[in-house]
Amino acid sequence: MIEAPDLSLAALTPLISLFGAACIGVLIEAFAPRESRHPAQVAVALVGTVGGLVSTLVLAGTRDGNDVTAGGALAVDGAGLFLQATIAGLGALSILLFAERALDPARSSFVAAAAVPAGSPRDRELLTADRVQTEVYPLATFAIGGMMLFVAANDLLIMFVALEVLSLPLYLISGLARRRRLLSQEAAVKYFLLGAFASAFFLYGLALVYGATGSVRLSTIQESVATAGGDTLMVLGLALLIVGLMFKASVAPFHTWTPDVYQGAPTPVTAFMAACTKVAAFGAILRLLYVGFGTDEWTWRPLVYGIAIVSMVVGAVLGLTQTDLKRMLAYSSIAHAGFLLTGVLGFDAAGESPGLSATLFYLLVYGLTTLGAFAVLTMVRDGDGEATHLSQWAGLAQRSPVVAAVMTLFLLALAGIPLTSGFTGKFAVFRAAIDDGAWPLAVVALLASAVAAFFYLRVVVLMYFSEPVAGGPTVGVPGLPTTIVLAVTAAATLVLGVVPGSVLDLAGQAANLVG
Amino acid sequence: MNSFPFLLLMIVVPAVGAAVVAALPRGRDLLAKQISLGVSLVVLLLAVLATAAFDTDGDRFQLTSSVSWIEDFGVSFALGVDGIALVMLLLVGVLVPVVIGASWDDEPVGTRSMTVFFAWILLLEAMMVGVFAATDVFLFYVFFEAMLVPMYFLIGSFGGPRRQYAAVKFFLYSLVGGLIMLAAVIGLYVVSANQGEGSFAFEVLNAIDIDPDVQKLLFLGFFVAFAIKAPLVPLHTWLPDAGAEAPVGGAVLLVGVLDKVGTFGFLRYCLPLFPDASRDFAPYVLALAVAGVLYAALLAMGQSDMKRLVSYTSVAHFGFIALGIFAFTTEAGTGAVLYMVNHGIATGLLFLVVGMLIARGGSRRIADYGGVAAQAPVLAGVFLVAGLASLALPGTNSFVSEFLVLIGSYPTRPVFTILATVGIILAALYVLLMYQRTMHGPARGLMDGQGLAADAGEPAGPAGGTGATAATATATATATATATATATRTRRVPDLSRREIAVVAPLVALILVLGVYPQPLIDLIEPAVAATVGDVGGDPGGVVPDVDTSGAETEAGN
Amino acid sequence: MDTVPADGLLSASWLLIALPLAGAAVLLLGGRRTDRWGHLLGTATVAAAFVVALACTLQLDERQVAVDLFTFIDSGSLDVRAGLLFDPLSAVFALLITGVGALIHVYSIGYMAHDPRRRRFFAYLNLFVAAMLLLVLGDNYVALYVGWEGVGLASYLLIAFWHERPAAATAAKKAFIMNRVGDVGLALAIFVMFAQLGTVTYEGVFGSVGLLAGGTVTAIGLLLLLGACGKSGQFPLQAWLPDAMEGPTPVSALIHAATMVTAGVYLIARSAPIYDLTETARTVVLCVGAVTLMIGAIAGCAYDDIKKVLAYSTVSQIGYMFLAVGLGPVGYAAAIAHLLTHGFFKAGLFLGAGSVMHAMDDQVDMRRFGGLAKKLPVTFVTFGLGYLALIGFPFLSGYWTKDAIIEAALDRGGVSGWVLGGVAVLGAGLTAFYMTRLMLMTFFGKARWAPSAPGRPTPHPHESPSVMTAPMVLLSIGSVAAGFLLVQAFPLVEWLAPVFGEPEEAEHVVAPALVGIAVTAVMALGVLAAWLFVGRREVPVVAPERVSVVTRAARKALYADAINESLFMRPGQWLTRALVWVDNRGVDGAVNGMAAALGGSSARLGRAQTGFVRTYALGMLGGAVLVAGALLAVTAG
Amino acid sequence: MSLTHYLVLAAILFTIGAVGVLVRRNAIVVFMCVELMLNSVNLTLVTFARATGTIDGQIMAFFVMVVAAAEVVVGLAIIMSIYRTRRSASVDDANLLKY
Repeated sequence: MIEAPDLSLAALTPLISLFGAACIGVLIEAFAPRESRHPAQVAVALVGTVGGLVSTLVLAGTRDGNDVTAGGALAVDGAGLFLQATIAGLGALSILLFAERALDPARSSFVAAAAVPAGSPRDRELLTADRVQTEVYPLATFAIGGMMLFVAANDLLIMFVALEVLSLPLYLISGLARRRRLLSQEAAVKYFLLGAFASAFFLYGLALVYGATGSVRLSTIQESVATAGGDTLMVLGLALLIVGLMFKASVAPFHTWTPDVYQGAPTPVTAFMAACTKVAAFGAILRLLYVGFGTDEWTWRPLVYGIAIVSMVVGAVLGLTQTDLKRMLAYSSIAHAGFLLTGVLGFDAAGESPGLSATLFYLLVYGLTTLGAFAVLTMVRDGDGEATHLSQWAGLAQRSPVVAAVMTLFLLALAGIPLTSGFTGKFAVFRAAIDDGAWPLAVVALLASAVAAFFYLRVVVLMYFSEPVAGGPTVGVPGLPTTIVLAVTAAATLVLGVVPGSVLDLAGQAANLVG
Repeated sequence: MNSFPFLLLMIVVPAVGAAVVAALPRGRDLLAKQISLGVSLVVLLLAVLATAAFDTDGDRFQLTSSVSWIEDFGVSFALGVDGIALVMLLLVGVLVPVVIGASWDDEPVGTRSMTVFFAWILLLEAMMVGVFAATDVFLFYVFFEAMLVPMYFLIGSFGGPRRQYAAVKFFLYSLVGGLIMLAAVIGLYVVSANQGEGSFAFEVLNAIDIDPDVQKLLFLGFFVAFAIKAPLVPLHTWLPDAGAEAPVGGAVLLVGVLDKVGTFGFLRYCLPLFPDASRDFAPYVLALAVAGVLYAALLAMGQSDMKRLVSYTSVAHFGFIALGIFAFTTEAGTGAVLYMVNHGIATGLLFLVVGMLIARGGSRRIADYGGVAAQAPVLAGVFLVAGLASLALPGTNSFVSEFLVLIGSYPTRPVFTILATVGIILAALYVLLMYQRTMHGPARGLMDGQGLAADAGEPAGPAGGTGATAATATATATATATATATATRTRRVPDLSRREIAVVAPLVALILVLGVYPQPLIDLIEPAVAATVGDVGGDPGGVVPDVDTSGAETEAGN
Repeated sequence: MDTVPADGLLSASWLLIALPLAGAAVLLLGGRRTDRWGHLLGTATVAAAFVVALACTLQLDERQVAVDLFTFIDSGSLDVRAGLLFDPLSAVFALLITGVGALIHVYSIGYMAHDPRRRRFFAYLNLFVAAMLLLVLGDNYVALYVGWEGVGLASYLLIAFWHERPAAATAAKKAFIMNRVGDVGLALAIFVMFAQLGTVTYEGVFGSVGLLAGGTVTAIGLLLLLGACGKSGQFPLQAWLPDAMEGPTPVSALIHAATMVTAGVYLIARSAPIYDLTETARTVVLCVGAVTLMIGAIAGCAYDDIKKVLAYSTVSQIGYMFLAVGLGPVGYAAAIAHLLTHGFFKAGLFLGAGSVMHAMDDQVDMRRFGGLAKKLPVTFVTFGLGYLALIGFPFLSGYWTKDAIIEAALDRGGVSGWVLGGVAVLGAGLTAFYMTRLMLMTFFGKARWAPSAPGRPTPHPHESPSVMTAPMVLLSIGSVAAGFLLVQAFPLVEWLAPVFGEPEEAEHVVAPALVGIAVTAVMALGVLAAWLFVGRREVPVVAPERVSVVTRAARKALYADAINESLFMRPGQWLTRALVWVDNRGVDGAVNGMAAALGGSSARLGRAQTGFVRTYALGMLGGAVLVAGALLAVTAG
Repeated sequence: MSLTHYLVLAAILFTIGAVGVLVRRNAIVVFMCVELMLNSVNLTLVTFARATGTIDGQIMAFFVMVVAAAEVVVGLAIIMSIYRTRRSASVDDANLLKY
C-alpha cells in the first residue's frame, strides 16, 4: 500500500522560491528577447534568493519545534534554517556581483558566447561587444537551491541529489569567464572531473551505508549505528561519504582543486563558491556526522581532528608563497576549513556544547568576509581584467584609500584580529574546541592563524607601505550592485566584530539538529 | 565623583578624535595637529582627575563600570583601575601629548598625509587606555590585539627604510603571543564555567581555584604573550627592529607604553590568576629576566645604530621589571610598577632626543656623529639627562624604581639580584659610550660633512626622524657633491628649537621631580601591588628581615 | 650617644645642600643669561654653605643631631627618609668640603676666566658640592648612596669638561664606570642590610648589626669596601684616578684630591660599628690600603706629568687613610685627621700645579719645566709648603697625621704590625722621593721650556692673578698648621669621640718619638735620593727609553690599565661582538630561519600542486584510502 | 553466486574506474571512467536492495542514472568547449593553473 508522504509546503517555501526562480530564468532565457534578458534574469534571480531568505526567516520565526518533512527526507530545524538563510543571503549578494556591469569595459565578467573558441577572431570581436551572457543567473539560482537543499537533506540520497544540483551549475559557470578564457575553461574541466570523481566516492559510500543499515535516512542510520555499532561496511561507507563532503568543503587533503579553480573561475563565481559552497558543505558535514553518526563519535572524531590540523597547516603554509590574490584566498579558504572543523569537533550530540552555534556563526562571518574580499578583487583591474597579482597591488592605498581600507578590514577579519567578525568567529569555534578538551587542536589552530596572518598582512604591507608602481592597475568605480555588496559585507564584518551579541544569540537559538 | 565615567571617556574621546582627524580633508594638517594635541590634553586632564578621584585606601578596583557586551561569551565591557593601571594611564596621558608635540614638524614618507599619523596616534591612545583599564579578560585581550593595528600602521607607513620588515615582524610576533594567550583566555573561561557561571571578569576569575596542572598551561599561555610584548630574552628580537624603524613618536609609545602591557600583564593576570604556577615558574622567569638584563646590555654596547641601541636598553630594563615582579615582594613589585612609569618617561625622552639628533644629522649611525655637545649644548644636556635616567642615576626617577626592584628582590632572590646588579655597570657603559661617541670629542663624521660620501650609498631619505628639516635637505644635497668639496666646511648643528624644548621639558621635569619625590606614585601603586603579592602568597606588608631586630641591642650578646 | 632632633640653626642644615644645589640649578637653567655673574653666584653659594656649616658646627653641642626632611621611598617594610645627620664626623667633612670648595671656587674664577663655558663649570662644581654634602650628611645608606653617585656624576661632568678632547671624554667615562663597579658593592651592602635587618638608616643598622652572624657582617664590610675602593681610587679600582687629571685643575684639586676621593674613607669610618665586628673585613681594608699606598708611591716616582704624579700621590695618601681605618678604633680619627690635612696640602699642590700650567701654556710635562721658582714666586712658596707638608717635614701637617698612622700601624703589634708599619714608612720615603723629584724638575734646574704645540710660541711664565694665588696662600697656611691643630692643639680624636668612642690609650710597640725620628730619616733619604738621581743631572727633555724593568712598570702604573684591558675590556668587547653576532644570527636568525623554513616548505609543498588533474585525483584517492584506513584502524583498535 | 560476488565485482569495477581516472589522459575517457564508478555503485545498490529485500536500492539506482545523465550533459559541454579552443582533449594539456 502506498501512502502519500507528508509534505509541508510551508517548510518547502524557500526551496520552491529558489527552484521556481531558476525555472523561470530558464524560460526567460528561452523566450525573452536578448535586450531584456539581463535585467529580467537579475530581477528573477534576486527575487528568488531574497524570497528564499525571507521565507526562511519567516519560517524560522513561525515554526514551533523541529520537524522533518517530505517523508522524512528534509529536516526543518534551527541549524538547517540558519544555514539556508545564510546561503540565500550570500547567494543574493553573489547574484549582485554577477550583475555588476560598470567595472569591466565589456560590461560583464562573463563570456558573451561560451561556445565560441577562446582566442578565435569571433571571440575577440565579442570581447568588446555589449552582449552579455545571462545563463549564469538561472544556473547560479539552481546552485543556490541545491545548496539549500543540501543543508536540509535528512537522507543520503537527497544529499547526493542536492550535491549534484549544486555542483553541476558551478562546473559550468566556472568556465564562463570573459577574459583569460583558457584559464577559466581549464578550471571548469578540473572542477568537473574531480567533482565527478568525488561524487562517485560519496555515492559509493552511500551504497555501502545503505548496505550496512538498509536505509539512507540519517535517523535510521543513527539508530542502526547505536544498536549494531560500526561494522566494516558502514565504516568504509562513512569514510567515503566524508571524502565526498570534504571535497566540497575544500578540506585538505581533498583541497587540490581549490586553488586552481578559484584562480581560474570568474571572480564573482569564485566569491560565490568560496562563500556559499563552504556553508553548504559544512552544513552537510554537520548533519552527516552528528545526525547520522552522532552516536559513533569516537570513530570519526580522531579522524576529523587530524584532518583539521592537516587542513589548517596546509592552507596556512602553502598560502605563504602565493603571489596571486585569488590563489592566496583559496589557500586561506582551505585553512579556514580547518578552523571550521575545530568548531565541528567542539560539538557533542547532547547539544550542551557551543560547537554547533559557533560553527554556524563562523560560517556566516567567513562567508560575508570572503565574499567582500573577492568583491574588492573585482574592482582592481588592469587592461586584461582583474589585477590579481600581488605586485600589482603595491601602493594601492595611495591611489584608492577607501578600497584599500575596506580590503584591509576584510583581511584583518580573515586573520582574526579583534573588533572584526573574524575574531568573534574564531573565538567562538576555539572556545567550543577547548570546552570540549581539544585544546591542543586549538593551539595548533591559533599558530596556524598566526602563519596565515602573515600572508594577509603581506597584502596590507603592499597596499600601504609600498610605493605605487608605474603603470599599476586602476581601481574601477563600482556600480550599484558591487557597492551594495561591499557595504553589506564591510558593515557586517565590523558590526559582527564589535557587537556580535544578537547574531550570536540567533546562532545559539538555531543550534539544533533534528534527527 | 566616583560615578563619573573617567575611563570610558578616556577611551571614547581619543577614539572619536581619531575619527575626526582621519576624516579631515588633505591639507588640513595644522588643524589635525591642533585637534590631536587638544584631545590628548583632554585625556591627560581626565587621567589627572581620575587620579584625584582615586582613593588609595579604597577598593582594589575603582572608577568601575560594567556593561554586558557579548552575553553568549559572558563578556562585559568592564572598566576599572587599580593603582597600577592608574599610573599607567597617567603615563599614557603624559606621553601622548609629548609625542604629538614631538611629531609636529615631521614630514611623511612619500605622499602620505600626516593627518593619518595623528589619527593613528589617537586611536592607539584609546586602545592603550582600554588595555590598562579593562577588568574583563576578554576585553583586555581585545584591546591587547587591536592595539597592534595602529602601531603596525605607524611603523609601516611612517617608519624608516626597513619599515615593512619591522612592521610585519612586530605584528606577527605580537600576534603569535596574542593567539597563544587567546587559547589560555578561553581555557580560563572554560575553567570558570566548570566551577559555576562562566565569566571573564577579573574578580570572578581571581576567586576561583584552578588545578595546578591546568594553571601551568594557562600561565604559560599568558606568559608567552606578555614575554613577547615585554619583551624577555630570547623573544626580544622584534623590538630592536621595530624600535629602530618606527617613527620617533611611534617608538616612544611603543617602548614607553605599549610594551608595558607585557609587564602589566604579568602583574595583573599571571600572578593573581595563577599563583601556584607563578611560584613554580618564577625561577625560570627570573633567569630569563636576569639574562635579559645582562645580555641586552651587552648587545646595546655592540650596536652602531642609536635607535637600536635604545631599544636594546629597553630590553635590559624590562629584565629589571620582570625581576621585580617575579620576586614576589611588595617592595620589588612596587619598584617594578614604578619602573614601568619611569622607563616610559626616561626612554621616551631618550628616543625623542635621539630622534632630534637624527633629524639634524640624517643618520641613525652613531659613527656619523661626534662633538655635538660643543655645538648644541642644550640638546647634549637633555641627552645626558635622558641617558642618566636610563642608567638609573640617583636623583633621576629610574633610580628609585631600580633600587626598589633590587632591594626588594634581594631578600627572596639574592643570586638573581646580584647578577642583575652587574647590569647597573653595563647600563653606565652603554649610555656613556653612546654619549661620548656622539656628543664628545671633536666634531666628526656627518657633523662636518665628511661622512656623507661614505653614506651616499644608503637611502638618503629621512630616517624616520623628528622633523626631517633643513639638516636632512642639506645632507641630501651635499651628498651628491664630492667628499673633498664638502670636507672643509663644518656645518653647525642647530640647538633645540623652542618647540623641541617645550616637548622635552615636561619629561625632564618629571625625571627630576620623580627622582626626588616619588612617594605620591608609590602610595598609589603600593596597595595594588601588595594585594597582588598577597594573591601569590607573599607577605603584602613587605619584606620581613631575616633577623628579628625588635629586641634591639639587649640581645646582642646572644 | 643618642641622636636628637635638630632645633635652631641646625634644623636649617639642609641649607648646606640646598644652597649649592640652587646655585647649580640657576646656572644650568638660566643659560647664557647667567654667563656674566654665574661664577660669582656659584662661589657665593658655596661660601654661604661654608658659613652655614661653620655655624652649625659651632652650635653642635648635642653632638649628634638629626634633621628629618621628607619621605623619600616608603614601600612595604622599606622606609627611606630624606634625613640628615649632623654629627662631629659629618661636621668635619662639611667644613672641609665647603671650606676647600669655596677656596677652589675662588681660584677657578681666575683659572677659568678665559673659558667660554665658565658658567657651566661653576654649575658643575656647585652640583658636586651639593652631592658631596648629601653624601656626608645623609642619615642613612640610601642618602649616602644618592650623594655617592651624585658626586660620580659631577666628577664625570667635570673631567669631561673639555669634552672636545677625546682623552678627557674617555677619562670621564672610565672614572664613572669604575666608580659604578664600586657602587654596585655599596648597593649590595645596602641590600644585605635591608634583607637582614629591615632598615638602612645608620641608627637602625648600627643598633642591630650585632645580631647578625659574623659572616654576614664580614660580607657587608667587604661590599662597603668595594664601594669605598671605587670612589677612593684604591686597589684594584685605582686606575681611573690618574686619568681623571684630564679635567681642569681646580677639579683635580677639589674632587680628585681633597673631597670626593676621600668619600671611601668616610664610608668606612662612618660604618665603624660594622667594621668593629669583623676582623676579616678590617684586615682586607688594611691590605687594600697598604697595597694601594705602594702602588701609588711607585707609580708616582716614574711619571713626568705633574698632575699624574700628584694623582698617584693622592692614591698613595688615601692608601694611608685606608690603612688607618683598617686598623680599627685606633685608626679612625687618625685617618680623618690625615684626610683633612691631605685635603689642605693636596688641594694646595694641585692649585699650584694649575698655576704652573697656567704659566706654561697648559703643559703638564715636567721635563719641559724647570727653573720656574723665580718666575712664579708665590706659586713656588705655596707649592713648596704643600710639598713639605706632604712629605712629612717635621712639624708640618703631614708629619703629624702621617706619623699617627704609622704609629698606629706599628702598634698593631706582631708581624702584621711590623709589615704594615714598614710599608707605611717605606711609602713615606717614596713620597719624599717623587715629590722632591717633582719639585726639582719643576722649579729648579735649567729652564727646558718648549712650545706646547708646533706653531705655538714658547711660553713666557708669569705669576697667576691674585684671585688664584690667594686661595693657594690660604691652603698653604692650612698645610702648615692643620696638622698641629688637629693632632696637638684641638685633638680631632676627642671631637670625633661621639662617633668613634673615646680613644683608648694605646700601648706603643715603638716609642712615638722614635717613630718620628725614623720617619723623618726615611723621608730625608728619599729627598736625598731624588736629589742624587734628578737634581744633580741634566733632565732629558724626552724621557729616556732604556730604563729598568721597574721603571717601565712604574711608568705604566704597574700595568693596571693593561690588566684591566686584558681582563675586562678586551674580553668585554669580544663578548659584545660575539653576542651581537649571536643575537643577529642565532636568536633573530632562529626566528627568521623559522620563517624561511616555513616559506621554503611552502614552496616545496606548493610543487605538489602540479596543475595536472590526474595528480590531484591521485591525491584524493590517497586521501580517501588514508581516511578509510584510519577509520578502520580506529574501529578495529 | 552469492550476493558477495556482486559486491566484489562492483568494488572491482569501482577500482577500475578510479584507476582509469588516474591513468587515462583523454578527458572523455576519464569521464567515462567516472561513469564506470557510478555504475559500479548502481550494481552495489541493486545488490543491497536484493539483500535487504526492499526496492529502495533499485530506486536509488534510477536516481543515480538520472544524475549521471545530467552530469554527462554538463561534462561533455565543458570538455567540448575546451577541445574547440585547444584542439586537444588531453587533461594533461590543461595545466596553466598550478603551484
